[in-house]
Amino acid sequence: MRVEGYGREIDRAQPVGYRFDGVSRRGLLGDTLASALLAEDVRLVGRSFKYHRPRGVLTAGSEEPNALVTVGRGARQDPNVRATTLPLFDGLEAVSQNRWPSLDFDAMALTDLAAPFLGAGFYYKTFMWPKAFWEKLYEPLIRRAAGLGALSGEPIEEQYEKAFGFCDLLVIGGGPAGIMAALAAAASGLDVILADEQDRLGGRLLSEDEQIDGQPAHLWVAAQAQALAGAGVRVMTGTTVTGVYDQGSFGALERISATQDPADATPVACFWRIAARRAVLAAGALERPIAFENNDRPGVMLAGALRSYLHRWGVAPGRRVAVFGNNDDAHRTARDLAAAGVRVSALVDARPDAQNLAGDVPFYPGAVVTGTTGRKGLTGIMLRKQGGAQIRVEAQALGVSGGWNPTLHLACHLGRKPVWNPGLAAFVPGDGMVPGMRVVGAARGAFDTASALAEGAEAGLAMAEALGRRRADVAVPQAVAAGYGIHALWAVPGGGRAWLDFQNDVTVKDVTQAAAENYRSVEHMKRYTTQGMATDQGKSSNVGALAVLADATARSIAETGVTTFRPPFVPVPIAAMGAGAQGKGFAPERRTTSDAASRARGAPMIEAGLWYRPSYFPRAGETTWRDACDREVRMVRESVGICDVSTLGKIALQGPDTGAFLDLVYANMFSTLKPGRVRYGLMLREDGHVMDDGTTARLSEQEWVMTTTTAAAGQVMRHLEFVQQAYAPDKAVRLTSVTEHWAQFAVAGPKARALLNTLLDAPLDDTRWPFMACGPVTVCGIAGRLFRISFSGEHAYEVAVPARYGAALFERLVAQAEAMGGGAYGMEALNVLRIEKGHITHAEIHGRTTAFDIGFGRMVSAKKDCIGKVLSQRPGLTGDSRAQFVGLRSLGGEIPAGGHLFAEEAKPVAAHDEGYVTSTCYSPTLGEVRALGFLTNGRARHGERIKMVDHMRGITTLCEVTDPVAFDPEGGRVRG
Amino acid sequence: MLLLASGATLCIAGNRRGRNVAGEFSGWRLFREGLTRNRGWTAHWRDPDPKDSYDVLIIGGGGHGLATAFYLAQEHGITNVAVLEKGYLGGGNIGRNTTIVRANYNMPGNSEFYSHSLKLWEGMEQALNFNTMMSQRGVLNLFHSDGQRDYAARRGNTMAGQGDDAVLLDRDGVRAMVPALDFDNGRFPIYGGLFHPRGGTARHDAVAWGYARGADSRGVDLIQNCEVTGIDIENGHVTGVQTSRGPIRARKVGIVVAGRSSQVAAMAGMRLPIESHVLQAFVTEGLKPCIDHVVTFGMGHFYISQSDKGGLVFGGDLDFYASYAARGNLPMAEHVVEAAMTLMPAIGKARVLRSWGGIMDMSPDGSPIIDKTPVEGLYLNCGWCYGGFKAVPGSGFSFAHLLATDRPHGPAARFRLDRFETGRGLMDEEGTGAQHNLH
Amino acid sequence: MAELEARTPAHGLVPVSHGPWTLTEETPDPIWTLAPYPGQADVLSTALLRAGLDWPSPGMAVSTDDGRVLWSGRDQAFLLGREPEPDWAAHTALTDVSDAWCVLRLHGVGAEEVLARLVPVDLRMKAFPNNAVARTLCGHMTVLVTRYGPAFEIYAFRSMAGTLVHELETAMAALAARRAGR
Amino acid sequence: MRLTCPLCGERDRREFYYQGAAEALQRPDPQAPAQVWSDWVHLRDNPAGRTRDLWFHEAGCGAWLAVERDTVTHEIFSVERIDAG
Repeated sequence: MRVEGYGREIDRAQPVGYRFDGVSRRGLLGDTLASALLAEDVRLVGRSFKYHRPRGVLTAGSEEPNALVTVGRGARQDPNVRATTLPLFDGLEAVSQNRWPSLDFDAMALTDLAAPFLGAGFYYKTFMWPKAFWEKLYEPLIRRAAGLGALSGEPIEEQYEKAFGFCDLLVIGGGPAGIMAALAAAASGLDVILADEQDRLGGRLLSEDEQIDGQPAHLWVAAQAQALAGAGVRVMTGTTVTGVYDQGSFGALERISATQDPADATPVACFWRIAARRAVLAAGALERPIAFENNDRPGVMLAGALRSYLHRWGVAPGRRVAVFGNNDDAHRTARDLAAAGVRVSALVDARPDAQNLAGDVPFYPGAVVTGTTGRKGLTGIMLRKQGGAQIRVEAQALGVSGGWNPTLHLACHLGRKPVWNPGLAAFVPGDGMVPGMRVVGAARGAFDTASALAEGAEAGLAMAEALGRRRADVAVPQAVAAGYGIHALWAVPGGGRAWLDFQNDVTVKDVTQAAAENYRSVEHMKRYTTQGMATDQGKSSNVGALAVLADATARSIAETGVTTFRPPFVPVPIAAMGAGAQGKGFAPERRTTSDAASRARGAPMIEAGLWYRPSYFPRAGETTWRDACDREVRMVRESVGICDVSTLGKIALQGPDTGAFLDLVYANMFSTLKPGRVRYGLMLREDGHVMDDGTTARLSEQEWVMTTTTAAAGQVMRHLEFVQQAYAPDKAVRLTSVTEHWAQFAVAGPKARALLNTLLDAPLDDTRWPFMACGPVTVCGIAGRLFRISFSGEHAYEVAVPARYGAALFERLVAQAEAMGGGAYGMEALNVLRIEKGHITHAEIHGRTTAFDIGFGRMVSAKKDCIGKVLSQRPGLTGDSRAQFVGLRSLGGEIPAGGHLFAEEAKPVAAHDEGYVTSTCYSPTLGEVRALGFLTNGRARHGERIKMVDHMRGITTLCEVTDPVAFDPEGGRVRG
Repeated sequence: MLLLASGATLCIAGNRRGRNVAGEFSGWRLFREGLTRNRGWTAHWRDPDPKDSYDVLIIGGGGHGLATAFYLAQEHGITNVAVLEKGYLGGGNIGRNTTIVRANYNMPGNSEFYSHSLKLWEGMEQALNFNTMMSQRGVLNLFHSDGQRDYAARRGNTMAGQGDDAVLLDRDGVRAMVPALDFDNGRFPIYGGLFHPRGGTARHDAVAWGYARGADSRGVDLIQNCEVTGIDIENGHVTGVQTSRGPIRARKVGIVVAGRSSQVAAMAGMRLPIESHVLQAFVTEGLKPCIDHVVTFGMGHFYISQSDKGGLVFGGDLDFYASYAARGNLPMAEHVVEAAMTLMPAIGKARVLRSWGGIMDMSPDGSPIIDKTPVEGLYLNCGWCYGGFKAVPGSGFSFAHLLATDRPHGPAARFRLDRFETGRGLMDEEGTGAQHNLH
Repeated sequence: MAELEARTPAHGLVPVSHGPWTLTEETPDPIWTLAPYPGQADVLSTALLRAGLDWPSPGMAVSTDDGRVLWSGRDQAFLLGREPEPDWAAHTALTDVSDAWCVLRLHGVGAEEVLARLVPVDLRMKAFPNNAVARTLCGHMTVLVTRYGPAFEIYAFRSMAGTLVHELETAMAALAARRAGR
Repeated sequence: MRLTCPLCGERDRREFYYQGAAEALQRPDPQAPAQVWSDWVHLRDNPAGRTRDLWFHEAGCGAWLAVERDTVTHEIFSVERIDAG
C-alpha cells in the first residue's frame, strides 16, 4: 500500500500504466516495478528454482534473489530482470518466471512435496540406472524444470555499446562516503569519476530518515550533486562497477535506456572499461536475513529494504508489519514505519539486553521468530519470547535484519580474501587488497553516516596526496554516529526448513547434511548444495550459510573462510560486453581495390583471413562453380588471366644489412641475390618447422620487398620485428609493411607479356625481363613495379601500382585480357593452377611440416645459420617415417581433401593410417582428378597405388602416388 | 632408507571392489533416507592423518590425482596410497572448467588416448556409483572456410579410423541442429560443422568427488590441507616427500599438479617444458533450455554449452600471458563475449553471472606428458593445456598403469617427455609450434 | 598512354554527420615513412631541421608550413605533404606509403567522446593536446590517431576504410541519440 | 592489465601480443649442442613470482618489450625495449 506523505522519488501526479502477468496495473513515475507491485499489495512475484516455492520481493536493490521477471516480447524479451531495479515506464510488460501454468498455481510446486528426497546433492546419488535413462529421461526432465526465464531465440534488436574511460580516481559508490571522497579529491585537483549503481546519488541516505549538516540527508545529497558537477567530477549514475582487473582497470555497466521503444536509437547499456590511477571503494553494505523455519514466505523482506520502500516510494508491503533483528539498525525500520502510521505488530530483537529504539511498538527483546504462516503471502509470525513462551503475531510483512555485510566484493577481485571481524560479525576488507584502492565507509564496516562522511573525505584527500596533489581544505559535514550493537544470529534453531539461499532453495539442513557427508570445505559445501550459485551469487546468503557450516563443523567462521569473489559484481548482458560484434563487427573487413569490380562481375566473395577475395567470375551459360573454374584455368593455360594478389603480405626491407638479415630469417641464402632479381624463400620457426614461404625481390642494392602468404602476413611481420630487435638491433635494416600501399595483380598465361605490353610504357623482353626478374615500370603512365614470378606455372608477372590506381588498373587489365580471350580468375582457379604445379599453400605448410617433408630439405643452407636450423635437424623431423609431400592421381573417383591414405588392401583404421590429402581439384588441364597430400615415406613411393578413404563423405578412391608437380614438370612454360 | 629396485612392481592386496563408507547410492537409498529425515547420510570419504609411509604418493588431489589413486586401487590392487592435496579435493582445474568431454583429436597419440578416456567416461557412473551427470549431447565444431572444412574432414576421418564417431555436416545440417546461430549476417559464415555425437558434458565437481569416494573406499588415504614442500631423493631415487604435515616416505611418487607442475618438479631439480597460463570461463544466469549441444566457433576460440541448471557455460582462449593468478583480464573476456555475439546473437540478453580463471600447464606442442622422470621412482603427469577435464579418467588410468607397472600404458604411450628433444611424435594439433601459449 | 583514375580509400563512404560531429576524408599526399638506421636519428633530425621540420618525440607531431612529421612508432615517423630529400636515404629508410592509409577527420565539439567508444587511449585535451599522436586501436583495427587543430585525424589501413567509417558512424549515431534523449 | 610502454606510455593489455619468457633473447650459439637448443626452445623456469617476458606492442609502436613482472600478483616492475642495448 502507499503511505501518505512518503515517497521521495515518486511523482503522485504522474501515473504509469504497466502489465504484470497480463494484468493491467498502475504505478507512479519514479517507481521501480517492485515498488509498484508492493504498492498494489502484490507480494507473490516469483517461484524458487528447485522447489518452486512462492517468492516475494526481498530487497530493494540489485542483490535481489526472488523478484526476477521477464520483460518485453519478441526479440526484445529480456529474462531475469530484477524488479527491484527496473524503473517503471509506460507500457512496461513483465511476466513472472519458472512457473507453469501460472504464478499462482504452479504445478511444479509438487516438487516441494518431494523435498525430503531431493536434499543436497541428491542427483549425485541416483538416476544411474538404467544407464541410458540419464540422457533419455532424467536429464531432459531436470533441464526443463531448471532454468529461470527464457530467451526469445531471436537475435537482439537493440543497440548496446562499449566505451573507455580514464581518470585519476574512480570512486565506486555515491553514498555519503563516495560523495565526500569525490568532492575532496576533485577539490585537490584530481580528475574524478564517481560511479553509482542507482540512477541517483545518495546510497543508503535515500532510504533513511537522517540529518546531515542540519538538513534532511536526501536534500543534502541533492546539494552535493550540484557541488560535484561544479568541481568537474564525472558522475556516472546507473553505472555498476562490475569488475576489478590489474593495474587499475575496471569494468562497469551503465544502464542507459529501458524504454523498449524501437524508434529510440539510444543504446540500452554501455559497457565501460575504465582505467583509473587510484580507486575508492565506497559501495556500502548489504543486509542479510536470518534463517528460521519458513523464512521464505512472500512478505518476508529485509528490514532495510522496508525503509527503502517507505522513504523512496512511499510503500509499505502490508498494513501490519513486524520486524526481527539482532542489531540496533533493525529498530529504525520499526521506528520509521510506526512514524509513517504503519502498524508495527512486533519488534523482535534476539538480543536479551536490547533497548527499544523504535518508540511505541510492541517490543520483544531476547526473542526470536520461529516460524511463519501464509503460503503465498505472509499472514503471521510465530515468535518465542525470552523465557520460551510461543506467541503468534499477525503481520503481512516481516522485516528481517541479521546485520550488514560490507559490499567488499570488488576489493576481493584480485584474489585476496577478506578478514573476519567478530565485533561486526562480518567479513571486512583488509588493507591493500587491490593496489591503489582504499575501502571506506560501510564497505569497510563503518556503518554510521558520520564515519562514512569522514572516511570518504579522508580517502579523497589521501588519494590526491598519493598522486602528488596538495590536500584541499574540506569540511566534513555533521551527522549522527548511530550505534549498531550487533549480536550474531545466523539461524534460529528449529525442526522445519529454514532457508539460506532463497533462489536455489538451500536450507540450513542442506548445509549441515553436506558437512555430515564431509563436504566441509566451504567450496565443497557451496558446490554440493549450490549455495550462493544463483543469480545473486549469494550476496545476502553466503555469510549466513558459512556460519551454519562453521557451526556444523565446529570451526570458527574465520577458519571456515569464504568462497572466491569473482567478477562481475552484477550480471552483465552478453550484448553489452560484446557490443559491436553482432553481425560483421567481430573483426574488421579488408577489401582489395578490385573488390567492387569483382562483386560487380558477380563473383562470390570468400573470406581469406580478414580479406575478401573472389571465388570465381561466373559467365553466362555457366551453371556451376566448376564450369567457371575450369574455364578460368584453361584461360590461364591457353591465353591470359588476371588475379588480384594484393592480399599477400608485402614488407619493404631497407638498409645495407638487409641481405644478412634475410639470411638469418630465411632458410636459404639471400645475400647473394642480385638487384633486379627475385628469389623464392622458405622461412622456418625456431622449432625447425616451416613458418611461411614467399618471394623476396631485391629492387636495388639496399631496397628489398618480401611477400608473405595472406594468412601469415601478420605473424611474419611480428617475427621479423622480433628477430631484428632481439638479434640484430644494431644492424642497418628497417621493415615497413607496404601491403596496403600497393595494389598487385597477377597477369598469367601465354599472352601475359602481350597484354602487359599494351599497358606498359616500355615493352618487355626476355633479356631484361627473364623469369624471376623485377624492377620499376610505368603502367598507363603510373610508376609501378613488375615482378616476373609465377604461382600458376605459366609465363606470368605480377604488376603493382599505388593502391589509388588499383581499381582502375584492374578494370584495364581485365578488359584487355577479355579482349585477348582471357579474363579475371578467382581463388578456385588459382587453387587448381597451383595444385597442377604442386605448389604449396598453408594447406600443406600447416605448422607441422618440415622443409624435409615438402622436399625442400636442401634449401636449408649449410653455409649459414638461420632461424630454426638447429632444431630442424632433430632426428624426428627428417627420415622415412615422416609423412612426405606427394601428388595423387585419381584412378577413378574423387580424392577429397581430408581423406586419409592406406595401403590398397589395408583396413582403413588408425593402425594402418599412412597419410592424408591436403588439397584436391579436378584438373581441366590434365583431364583428371589431382590431389596433394602427405604420405609416409612418400617420395620413395611414386608410382605406387594407394587407397584414399574418406569416411566423412563415404568415398574410397584408388590413387597413384606421383610427384607433386603434375603439369609441366620441366618448368618450360614459366620461362617461355 | 628404503631403496626400490628398478622395475619392481608393487602388488599389495587391496580392496578392489571397494565398500563406500557412505554406503551404496541409488534411488532406493535416496527414498529410504528421505523417509528417515536424511539422517543416514555419512561422510563420502574419510579425513585420515598421513601415515609415515606409503607405497605410492600422489601429489595433487585434483581430478587426475584422484582418478590415478582410484585406478591404482581398482586396476592394480595397490591401495597403500595417499593423495596429498594442498587445499581441498577437486580444488584445481577440475573445479573450474567448461565441463566438456570429447574424443575428437587429430594427431596420433591424442587420438587413441582421448578415445580410451571417452570409453571410461561412458562407464564412469557405474564404476563409481556416483552420478557425474555425463551427458552425451554431442560436440559440434563449426567451420567457416573450405580450408577449415578440409581439416575438419581430416580430423573426422582420424576419429573414424580410431573407432570414434564423427559426422561432417553441411550448413543446412548445422542449421537443423542449432537454429539459433547467425547463418546470414555473421562476420564469418558457417560452412558446416564436425559433429561428435558421443561428446558432451559432465558435472565437473562430481567427477572429483566420485573418484575421491571411490579411491577412499578402496583404502586410499585422501589427505587435504597437506602441501608438499620438498621431494626427498637419495642416489637418484625418490624416497619420500616433505609436507606441511610432516615428512612422508614412499617408494613411488607421482606428480599430478596442473598449474603448479613447474614448482613441484623444481623440488626434484627438474625444469619442465611448461608455461602456466590463465584460461577464463564464464557462466550466465540460469535460462530455460536453448542450446542442446556443445558448440564451438571456428574463427577464434569460443565454445558454449548449457548446464543442466540452465546457465550458459562458455569459454575462449587463454589470456595469453604466463600467470598463476586464477583470474582473467577484461580484453580476453570481451573477445570471448564478442565471439558469442557474432556467432549466436540470440543469447545477447543472457547475463554473464560469473567468470573465473584456471591455470593451464601449456606444453610446447599443446599435448600432455605422462612419463617417468630421470629420478627413479618419480613420475610426472602434466601439460594438459586445456584438455585436462576430458582426460581425467584416461589420465588417471594411464598414470596408474605407469606407476604400477613402470611401463607406459598403450593409449598414452606417446606422451613422452623426450619428444621435444628428439622431435619424434610431436602432437601439435594447432600447428602453432613451440610457443607454449599458442596451443 | 591514358592515365589511370585515382580513387581515395574512403571514396563514396564519407562525409557522414551525426549530432555535432562530421566525418570527412583527408588526403595528405604523399605519406612517407622515415626510419633512421640505428644511431642515425640525430643525422636525420638535423636534415629535417634544415628542411624546416624536426624529428618528433614519441607521441607527438611536428607541424610547420613546410610539412608535417608524425611520430608513427618505434624509430619511425610519417612525413606528410612533401617528398623526402633523396640524400636522406643514406641514413634513413624511406618508404612511400601514401596509398596505404585511409585518413578520416572527425570534427565537432566532444569528438573525444565519440572516439572513447573505440579507442583505448585518453584523448581528452588534457592528456592528448594538439599535435599529440597515438598508435593504438580503433575497435579491432590498428590506427594512428592525432589531434590536429580542432579535429582528430584517424589513420587506418586502406583496406579497412569501410569498417572504419562504419564503426565511427555507429559511435557517432549512438552518442547523438543518447544526447537527444536527455 | 596495463603496461607502460617506454614509447607510448601506459596502455591497455589489448594492444600487446605476448610471446613468452625473455630467455628467447639469449639465442644459443649455432655450434652449441642440440640439447642446449632444444632446452632453450622448450624448457621454462616458469616461476610463480617474478619473471621477465616478452611482449610486442603490436597495436602500438611496434616495439618488442621485456617486461619484469610477478606472475602471481600481476604487479609490473619494469618495461624495457629489447633493442635499447
